[in-house]
Amino acid sequence: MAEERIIKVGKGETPSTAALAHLEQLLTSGHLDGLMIPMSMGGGRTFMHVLVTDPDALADADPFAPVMPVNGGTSVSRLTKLEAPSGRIGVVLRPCEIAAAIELHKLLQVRLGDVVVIGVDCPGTISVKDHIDLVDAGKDPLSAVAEEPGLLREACMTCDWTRVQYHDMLLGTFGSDGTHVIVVSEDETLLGGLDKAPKGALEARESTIEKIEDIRVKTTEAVEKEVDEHLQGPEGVARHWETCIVCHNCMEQCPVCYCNECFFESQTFRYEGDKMMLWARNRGSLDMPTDKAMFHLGRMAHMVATCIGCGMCTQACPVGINVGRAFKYVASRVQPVYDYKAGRSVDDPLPQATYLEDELEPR
Amino acid sequence: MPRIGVFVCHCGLNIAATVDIAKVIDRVSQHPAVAHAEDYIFMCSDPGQLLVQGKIQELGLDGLVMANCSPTLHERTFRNAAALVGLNPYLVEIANIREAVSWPHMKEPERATEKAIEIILATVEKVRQNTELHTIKVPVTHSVMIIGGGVAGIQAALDCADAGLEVHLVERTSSIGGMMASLSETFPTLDCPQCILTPKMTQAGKHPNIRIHAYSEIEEVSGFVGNFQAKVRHKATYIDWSKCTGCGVCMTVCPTKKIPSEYNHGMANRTAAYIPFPQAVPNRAVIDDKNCLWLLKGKCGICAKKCPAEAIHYEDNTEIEELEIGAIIVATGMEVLPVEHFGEYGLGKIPDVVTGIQFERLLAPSGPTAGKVQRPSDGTEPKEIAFLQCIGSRDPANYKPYCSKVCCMYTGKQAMLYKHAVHDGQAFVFYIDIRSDGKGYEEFIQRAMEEEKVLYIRGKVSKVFEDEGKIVVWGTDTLTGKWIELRVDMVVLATAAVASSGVNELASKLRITTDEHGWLKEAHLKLQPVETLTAGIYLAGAAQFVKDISDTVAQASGAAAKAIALLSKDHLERVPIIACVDQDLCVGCGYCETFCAYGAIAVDPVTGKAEVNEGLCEGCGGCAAHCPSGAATLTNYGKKQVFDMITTFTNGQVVQ
Amino acid sequence: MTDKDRKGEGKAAAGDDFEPVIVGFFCNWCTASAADLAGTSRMQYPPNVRPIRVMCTGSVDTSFVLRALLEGADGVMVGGCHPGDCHYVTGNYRARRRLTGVIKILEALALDPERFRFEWISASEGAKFVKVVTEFTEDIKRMGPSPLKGL
Amino acid sequence: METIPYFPGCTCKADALPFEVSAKAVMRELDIEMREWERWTCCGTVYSMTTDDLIHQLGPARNLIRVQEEGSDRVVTICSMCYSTLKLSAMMFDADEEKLQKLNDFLYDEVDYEGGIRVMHILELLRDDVGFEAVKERVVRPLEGLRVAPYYGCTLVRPTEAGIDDREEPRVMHDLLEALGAEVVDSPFKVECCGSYETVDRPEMVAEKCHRILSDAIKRGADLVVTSCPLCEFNLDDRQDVISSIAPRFPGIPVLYFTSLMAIAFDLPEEEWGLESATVDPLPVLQEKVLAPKDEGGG
Repeated sequence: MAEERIIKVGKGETPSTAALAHLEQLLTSGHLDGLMIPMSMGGGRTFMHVLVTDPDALADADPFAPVMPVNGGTSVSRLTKLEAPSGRIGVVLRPCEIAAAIELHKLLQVRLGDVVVIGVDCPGTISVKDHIDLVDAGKDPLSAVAEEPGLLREACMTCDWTRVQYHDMLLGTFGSDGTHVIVVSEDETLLGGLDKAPKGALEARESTIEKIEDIRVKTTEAVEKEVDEHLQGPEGVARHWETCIVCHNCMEQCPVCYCNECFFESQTFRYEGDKMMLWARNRGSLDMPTDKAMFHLGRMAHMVATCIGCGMCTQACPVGINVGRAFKYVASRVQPVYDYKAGRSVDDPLPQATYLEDELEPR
Repeated sequence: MPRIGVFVCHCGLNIAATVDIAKVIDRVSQHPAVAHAEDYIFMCSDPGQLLVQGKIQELGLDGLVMANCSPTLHERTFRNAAALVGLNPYLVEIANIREAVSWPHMKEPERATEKAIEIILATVEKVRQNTELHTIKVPVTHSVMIIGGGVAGIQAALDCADAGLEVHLVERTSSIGGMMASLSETFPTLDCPQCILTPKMTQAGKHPNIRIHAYSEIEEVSGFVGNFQAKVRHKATYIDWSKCTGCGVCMTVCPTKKIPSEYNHGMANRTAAYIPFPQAVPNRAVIDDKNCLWLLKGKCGICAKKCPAEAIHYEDNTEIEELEIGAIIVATGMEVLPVEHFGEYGLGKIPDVVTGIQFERLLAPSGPTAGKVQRPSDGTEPKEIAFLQCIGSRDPANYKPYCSKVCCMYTGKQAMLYKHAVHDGQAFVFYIDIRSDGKGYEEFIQRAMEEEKVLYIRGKVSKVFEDEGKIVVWGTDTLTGKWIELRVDMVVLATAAVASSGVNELASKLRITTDEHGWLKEAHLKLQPVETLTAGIYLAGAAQFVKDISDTVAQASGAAAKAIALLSKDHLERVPIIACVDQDLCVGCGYCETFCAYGAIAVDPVTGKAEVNEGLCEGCGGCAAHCPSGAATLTNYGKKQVFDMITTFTNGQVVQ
Repeated sequence: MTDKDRKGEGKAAAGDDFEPVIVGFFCNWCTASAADLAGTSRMQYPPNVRPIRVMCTGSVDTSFVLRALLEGADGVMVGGCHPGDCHYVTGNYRARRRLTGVIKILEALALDPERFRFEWISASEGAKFVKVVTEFTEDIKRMGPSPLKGL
Repeated sequence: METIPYFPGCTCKADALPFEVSAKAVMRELDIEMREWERWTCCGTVYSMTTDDLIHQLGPARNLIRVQEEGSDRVVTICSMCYSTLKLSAMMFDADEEKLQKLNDFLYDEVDYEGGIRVMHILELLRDDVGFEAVKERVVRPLEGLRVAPYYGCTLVRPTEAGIDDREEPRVMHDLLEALGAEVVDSPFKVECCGSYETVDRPEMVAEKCHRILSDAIKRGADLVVTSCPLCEFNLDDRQDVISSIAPRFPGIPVLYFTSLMAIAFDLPEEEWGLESATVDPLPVLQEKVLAPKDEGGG
């Protein structure tokens, strides 16, 4: 039975510092042996997950940092794939990071049961570049977003994961007006000393979630409409990726692209010069490096059924291609075919890991 | 640069009349990897093969593309020919330019020639990337498990055991013998099973190489051809068989006497502690825990008190035994459609309407009436009996579409035996048509008609009902077109044969398949009727489809021969075209494992990488297509090979 | 890469005499045998399909289909055993799931999904093989050269 | 009280009106209102069974559209023939979208029929919705000692796909009668043909068939026969005068709708028993076996 508690945000505290104090206490008391948490880098210019064992090292951490340079699902995979660390490690993750971890768990790349997932409410993140620019310009990223919500990444504005879908402990900030952080867990050791949540706190969170969901659904519809208009047909697709430099960074940063070496970088895609001449001769010219469309469409065929829409691909693109927009659009058309929603639950079997005799076409 | 030889066959005029061979040779020769291209009128002939072999040696060719007919015809021919002169056979590939080119495009020679050239060049791209492969050797266990102890299982067991194999004969009832043991006499020889089956049963029981697992079922089967692991569940007998002497005292004292006897198909009753019939092998008693008063209510216990061998212990002695098995023969036989069907014929409602197999028991000297034909309702001797054929068979709208095959013959036999028993009796047989296609069968039916004066009426019966102690049968004689109403004393229904109950569950444990009616599927209906699609598992008898005894025994010996041949060597040789995994590329996601229907590829929990079991892999290549990183591949069907074939088809050939 | 003008004409040019290039992946046990049967029976069909024999439709990688379309095939066809008849038990069901994903991607991005065709053709269905190949060739002819080549 | 659209059909408004009276009455007692809609039309009778010709489906289709307008997804009939006609038609439109489209194109003056209406016979409703247990609970005058032979006829159980019960061995009336406390006489002729429409042209042939059906019931000790079809009722009951002319020793036997026995068992007022359509008077046997005060065995 899940217990609902509360961390009060005191004078001079922020929800971040208040929550951090609770996490620090869990580390100090030995209820957690380690904590993977976003940590300030370069004086707050960005935040990256850091595995902390020393409570004193938590000073610069922020569980609610509004930036996500790397999807935490990738880091949890690194942490647990070969062999999960002994002891209890808390991992602070946003819902889209949890979604990635859920997919990777099913792909045997994460051992989700071997870490303590600390899910946090996420109002959205700013791209790394924007975050750095804001800090460098002396602005507070959070207040900047409050003024200009359009600063959020498109993936965040169209996020499907407003509600934390899986956790061992929830740190909820939605609907709290900055006065408290809601903590939900079934594990008493993670709740030590916290007061019961007052009446209405969870309801307020729920109603905020519904409001945010509403906005996000509307934004998604608007984005899809743009795709309908511009990203259709061979020409639309070609235009979308026109400036691609075939660096494969989108794949590198994709949390559900988990292969050791991408198939599209393997020997299969290395050719003799004569072969490239053959193509050039048949087409009149050959784009170099080769296989741009093959890479994007092929990668899509490999992972779009497990795409969780975190938009890391877009953030990673050095030439500003909105890769995530295309992938999310296709994902939302492919996954329902298998009655699947990537990142939703560890219990839904991967679409390609199963089949039904009586389904799809041809019959 | 590889040195590929291309050999183009004219196939007389079959290819050459449509495909411009000279043009093919010219174009193919330009491919940088082609060291030699040559044509010949019949490449599969001895001179043709000699020509190929000569060129391999003379030019040191390291790959061959044979452009001729479908690979199903001569792939093996040319691979063997190449192997004889030292070229690894898996470096030989077929380009099909006959079935796929010259024959279906006879009216378009130019485009056909173009297609032939592209197919050959694409095959060159494939073969130049083939690797040498060597037959995989898998050690075998020299034992056979036979599932089902009817006449099929017994015959297969005896054949295998005589060949020196260790045999495990698994039977779910407490005695072997199967359906044949319940028969009265057998057509067309009128031998009684006691005369011809019992000796075989005894022989099986005493054979040093045969172990009978009676009252046992298959729990689980894993492994692969030559190396199966089977778990056999010895069901609880509540009697210590090492002490039981089969004396039958428990049967005489058991107070629960009204259980329909399976052996007698409900025509007689048995007790809760019982031996199914006197000739049972093994001759051991079991206690039926669904009916025993002691086991159900803790009352009685009389058999334990009276058993002279002190064998009864009322303890659940279920035991799971694990066996190492090289080959499996499935001989689960058949049943007839159960009695809850056929309300229109009064079955299950009118006691004197019985099924054919029930009537066998009324005819059998070993049966409840000691061979005297009596009505189940009142024990009187029936003076008139109507036999109805095709009840539930050849009836796609309501029951089974197929012919149950044995009914014509056993109905004729039953009518004849009835006449032997009741000299002044009259037998009527309603039939659609008579199928008597075995040795001596037609003569047998003629004898029934002419000598025994059995009255055959062509037509189906529409209704059977009881009226003042008689059974009224309505039907039509379709030869005279006349409506017929008979008032008889008994009706015997030749109900449709169906696959044994539980066979679907068994099939899925064995990873073999059944058809829509539950009959086990053979590898090929005409040419591999004994094999299944799973290597090392064979079919015997009526499990595959209805069979009479002689066909059953023949197939059982066939299945045994297959198993004996398979296990005649110490190692099995398998085609080496199987999956393999690049351990560096493998990321251990397990997609391959979810694909494989054979459990042949799995992520090793220690290394975190997928590994292929060479004995299990059937070489479908599904895991390779499922693997996102390209770590899994099907040998000689690599992705780059396919890509290069696609390039040839879409862009033509690479020129230098 | 949208500038079509800088591309030379591929192997197949547009026009009335447009002969499409179609790559077919046929399973060894059913559809390849059906093709053999069609040939043996001397049934005639257009020679546009270039067959690649695969052991099972279950071994048809999504990248095979994409590769063929991007490299210049005007159509791609996959043929395998009917449901329940797979020589490898379930390969055809798995292929259907996997390749449906490719079709849905092509559909979502309006990349001519009709250029891909998936059919069950058993070893005894030589006539069906001929019918499907003929129909598909006609369909592709009507659609004209694929705009996907060289994408 | 639950309501269900009710399709009466022609016979149940004329000769078989008593059937309707008793049917409505007993269902009311079981908390179901059978509500007849306005503007019902001919069910289409046997013509709708000519499968190919759409024009013959218009009758049933119009009625199905009416049910749709009633806002219900099912309809109940009491006449076996109407049941079969409507059922087959509804099944055809559910299975064949093209036919449905054609029909709707043709019936442009009507709203489109959307399909999916479940046609039920009142016996189905009693068996599946009400349940015979509930019927049994409602019985205040069990029909103890009354030996009743149910007669099903053809259209209730044939063709198989539209039948409400086993084609050869139906049970539904047996179970209902048992719930009423009657003793059921099982005759093998319960699904034999009564002669149907041939009664118009060849009454002797029909009489011959009915003779066999009724004699068997009499031989097996039946006091009366019940049926669910007005045509069967007519043939079995009204044709008994013809039977007498071909078989002078035929003693005669009353034929009732099963709903009449329900009404009696429920102890409803006599005007709701619906015995008026009976030619062979059932009252004597009912008096003797059921209606007379039971001897309590004390005297």
